[in-house]
Amino acid sequence: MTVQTPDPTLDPVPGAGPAAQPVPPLLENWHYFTRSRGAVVGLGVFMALVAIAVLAPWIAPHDPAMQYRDALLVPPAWTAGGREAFLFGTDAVGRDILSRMMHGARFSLLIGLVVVTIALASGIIVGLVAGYVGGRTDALIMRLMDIILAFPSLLLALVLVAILGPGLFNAMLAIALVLQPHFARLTRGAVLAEKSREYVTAASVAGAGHLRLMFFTILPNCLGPLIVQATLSFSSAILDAAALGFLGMGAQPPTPEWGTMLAEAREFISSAWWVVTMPGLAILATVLSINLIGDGLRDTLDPKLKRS
Amino acid sequence: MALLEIRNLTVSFETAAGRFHAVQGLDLAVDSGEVLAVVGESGSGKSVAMLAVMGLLPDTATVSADAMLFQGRDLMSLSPRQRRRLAGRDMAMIFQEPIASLNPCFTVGFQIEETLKRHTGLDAAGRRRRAVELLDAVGIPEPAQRLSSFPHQMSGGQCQRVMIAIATACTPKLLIADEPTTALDVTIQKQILDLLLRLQLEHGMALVLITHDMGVVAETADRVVVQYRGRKMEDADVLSLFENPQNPYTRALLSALPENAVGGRLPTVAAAGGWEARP
Amino acid sequence: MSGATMSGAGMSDEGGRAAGEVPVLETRGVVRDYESGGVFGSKRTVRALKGVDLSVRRGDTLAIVGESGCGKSTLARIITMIDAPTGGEVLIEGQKVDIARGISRQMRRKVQIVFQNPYGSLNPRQKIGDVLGEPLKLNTALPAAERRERAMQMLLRVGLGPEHFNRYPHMFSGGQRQRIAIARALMVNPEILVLDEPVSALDLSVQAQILNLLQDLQDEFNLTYVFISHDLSVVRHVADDVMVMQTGEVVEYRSRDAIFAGPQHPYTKMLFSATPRIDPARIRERLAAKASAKAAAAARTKDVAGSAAGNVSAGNVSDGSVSGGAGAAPA
Amino acid sequence: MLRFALSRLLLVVPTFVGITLIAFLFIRILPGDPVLLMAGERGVSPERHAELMAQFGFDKPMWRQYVDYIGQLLQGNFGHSFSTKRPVLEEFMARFPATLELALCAIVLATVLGVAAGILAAVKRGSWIDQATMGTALVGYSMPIFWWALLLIILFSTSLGWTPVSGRIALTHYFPSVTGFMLVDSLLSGRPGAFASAVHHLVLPTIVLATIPLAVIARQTRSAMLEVLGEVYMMTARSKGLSPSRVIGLHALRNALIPVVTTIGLQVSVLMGGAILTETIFSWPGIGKWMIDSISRRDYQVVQGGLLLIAAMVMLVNLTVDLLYGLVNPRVRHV
Repeated sequence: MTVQTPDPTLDPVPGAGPAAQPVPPLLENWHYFTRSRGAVVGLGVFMALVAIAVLAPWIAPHDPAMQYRDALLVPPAWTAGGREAFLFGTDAVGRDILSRMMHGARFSLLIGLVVVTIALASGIIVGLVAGYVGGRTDALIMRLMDIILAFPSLLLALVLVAILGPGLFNAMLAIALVLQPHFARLTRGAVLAEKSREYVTAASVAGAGHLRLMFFTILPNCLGPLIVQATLSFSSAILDAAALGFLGMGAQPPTPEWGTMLAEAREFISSAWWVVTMPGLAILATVLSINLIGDGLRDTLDPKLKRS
Repeated sequence: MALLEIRNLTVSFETAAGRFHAVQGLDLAVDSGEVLAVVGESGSGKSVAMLAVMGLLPDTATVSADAMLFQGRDLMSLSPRQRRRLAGRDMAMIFQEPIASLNPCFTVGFQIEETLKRHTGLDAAGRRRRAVELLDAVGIPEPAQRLSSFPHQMSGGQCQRVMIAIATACTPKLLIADEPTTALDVTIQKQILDLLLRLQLEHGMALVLITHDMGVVAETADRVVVQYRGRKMEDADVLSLFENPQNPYTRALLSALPENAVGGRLPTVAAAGGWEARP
Repeated sequence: MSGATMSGAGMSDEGGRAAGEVPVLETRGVVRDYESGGVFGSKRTVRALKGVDLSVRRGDTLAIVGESGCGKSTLARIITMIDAPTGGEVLIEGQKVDIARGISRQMRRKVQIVFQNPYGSLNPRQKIGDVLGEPLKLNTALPAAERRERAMQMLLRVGLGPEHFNRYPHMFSGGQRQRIAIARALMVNPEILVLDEPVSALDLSVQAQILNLLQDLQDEFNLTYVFISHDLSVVRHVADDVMVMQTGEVVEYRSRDAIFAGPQHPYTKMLFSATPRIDPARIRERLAAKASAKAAAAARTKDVAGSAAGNVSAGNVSDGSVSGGAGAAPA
Repeated sequence: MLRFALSRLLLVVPTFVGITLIAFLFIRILPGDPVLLMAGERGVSPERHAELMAQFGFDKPMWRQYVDYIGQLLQGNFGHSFSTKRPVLEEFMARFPATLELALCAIVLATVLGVAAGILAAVKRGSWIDQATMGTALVGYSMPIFWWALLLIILFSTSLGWTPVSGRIALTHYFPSVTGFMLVDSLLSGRPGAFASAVHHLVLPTIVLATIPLAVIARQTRSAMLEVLGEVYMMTARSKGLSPSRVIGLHALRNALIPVVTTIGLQVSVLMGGAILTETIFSWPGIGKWMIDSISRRDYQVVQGGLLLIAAMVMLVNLTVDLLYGLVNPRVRHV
């Protein structure tokens, strides 16, 4: 817009200073973040999920592996035939669905955390090197990333799991590998944009070395989009892991992982809707809350959006 | 009767930090055929008033005025459809960033002919002929070939010429130029200003030139309005403004010009002070 | 090289000064090429600097003037040892600079730079205190408390207050940021300050403040300035010598008074005549010319409609070409 | 433009070599003996084992094996399925039209609805329409589509009985395959009700597969539109006195489409991933289901060949989209 951005401070007399209080960027960002209702709701739901995951062994009404032989496929408590003891009903072998969902939260959040940590750390280093060094190194690294990205992520993860053997840990490794190029590309792009900016040149004129420029001068200014990508990857890691579980290539039964629970429930699709509905709802709620946070963060951290 | 007459115009924006008044209580008149310079530093709201006249302010802006008369019609009382009939035909505007002002996805010819299609009854061949004429008039060499160029294939100065061709396509009564040469080199600036003045004289248009550059004002304007923080500080003909400025702010601004203090220290605007209250 | 004779002409103006003094900054035949063209296009070499000679005495200001693409910023980066020249040499205090071999901290310290855009030149995630302290941290062994003390002193020296020390760049206006950038450049006691359009992005009133500050600092620290600008009125205000560049070449290089008294090269003349000036006599002349043109046009339209000579030929109304501009004959 | 196209093509070559390398290494880095892996649980005699080792070239040095592999690929030999003994390429081609039909329907649905929703949200920015559209898009974007599929089946198939649960057409309709596209073939067969049956079978899988691309495209269109709406040339367009529909629908949309085209291209990879889940759930006889069946059957030659073919196809589509990007962006087309 060419409309004058309302900047009430015509350059003030030296010493007078702008009226703004010295607010550290973190706090200012928090202020922006809380202006988005969706983001705050997302954060609330997510915090609740974390609490449930941490406290699951204590707050779950039943042992998630306990099979109540007298209570097979009991419908949710609020429907006809439901029982007080099983709020969300039981599955085909009589396990309490609510308890299994609570324990499932632990797996999903753990998956997200581990996957994002691995992908973020490796992606940042790879992207930083590619963007900063440039030339042949950059070309080589980016071709490698292109190769990984040429495979549909779920397919590549499936094949990797086929190589490594099914299981939760291998699934996490595979998903991290598949998500890593996104971080590498993003970091590289941000580094390229920042590298030519004048504050970097000024730091180098002041005598800063390569490592200092990479990690202390440039990297902190690339973190905004990386944080956003990290939240989005957190949710897609959960989705992918659940999909692998659903296809029988992730966590193995009787682990109360949500995707695996859905796979077990498939055959009851026409007879016991709750067995199918509940775990999926948990996945959706988790992923949605994280994506809400991600959107809020993007609006907060993207200076382009903040201006408008 | 003035071509454009604004009485008590106030424009405010709703921002995160509260309501911000970009223009406050502005009275302004532009006669047909005159060159009016609107001068001010950043934050003076110098372009906002003209954007209000063109109806180009974003939705976040609130406009109020006792009157905003153009050719005797009150713009405030016209429907959006009626105002769109005026924009581009009787009043036109060019902007500070010449390359960004043109749509990168369409050819220069398309963008000129679009205005003609909107406001004239010319057929396709006629529009094309007129577009060539216009490009020729703004000094673009090989105008017929240039019609099929895209903006990114042209320099900043050429893009500004194309913008001027678009703006003058329907020979408007009022042309508003918002810092039209700020992004350009001095030699190009001179060419563009000369072009604007020539077209202004040829068509007898009124030209409102928004600028921060006192040198440009001295070389172009008939009359000058000085603005500071959304208010009008001074309204004078160009000669008396420079020879005998009345307002303390204008005086301070003129004395801060480097050419007025060769070698010595520059008196700063802040040091002068005291001009906040309008005389 | 054409620049050599030009700089020779420049030297003639300096006849009165000490002949044996070593210039604090000197370049000899500096050339810079850029490669362009991709995998399939034939590689083209663009010569951004075509042999630049210059020489600046301690405490002087050399202004480099030119339009975009003339190579003035490229030259600034070479003098500041950011980029290496393709050919020629740069001498600082008589010592040859060789970027390819690496530059010692001691040498790098001597030349610092202030950029045009005050919004891009400060790290958004660094507090002002750290912006100023970083050069000391990198170049000296001073303890943290001492660094802090010196940073604070410099902050006050450039006209900011102690309350600004812990703020972030986004809380400052353009002029204040430019003060900070100047302070950062001065932290390591440079000999030469390269100022790349330091006031172009600022409002007139702020521009005056910064120019005054630069002048005071130059006197106080005996600094040598290389002042890059496109604004002739600013150049006239600050410069001792003026170098005019066009497409990588030095077209004129003389003392300020000599060049403003009578520009020699056609390009310099064109540049000077294109620059708008505030001169009541000129304004009068322009208004008079316009009035007569209006009258003539009115008479013509009354006369016959047939006369297609639409070119209104009056003193100030040019045909759009540069050389025929209005500045040709000032009163 | 030609130079742009050539440079894009040149970039694809090393990527393609990398893909063949990954496909080649896949069988060789599987833990355990490759012949035993292929033989599965039945096992083989030592003589037969040695014979097979020699037949597949596993006794040769690694680089030699790779060269042979590339040689085979160039002759169109992608290996043979261990379970059906038929060539992998033949099996792939037999199933590919089913996936293509589904994917095309999904991407068309996602593009049309997504672009429209994105424009609407951007133009009505901040209104309840914007919030509702983008809220829905975010839910879609967060959807575990395998669960979404099950929910739709519960609702439309089990409860309402409107749509069938699996397959491409009702078994009562039998006609020979001509193009492999059921919608076309059913029309060609001339059998009454065949086309309707094909459409019925296609509806749910299309919706499921389109969900995530639809959400992504809608969000991307909105943000691209918002970015464009803030450009100076939009001010120019309005200053000409053009109608809002022309300003938005022509000047803004034309520019906003440039990044959207790239986004649509990137969805092809997402679609292939989604096809694995969708085809599994709806028993859709396409390559997604084929891959997952082969993985669980440990038919590694099929997995290897399928991996290579799918990656090559995704790459080809991305290349096409890149070239298309060049076409819609004058800054690339006219250097």
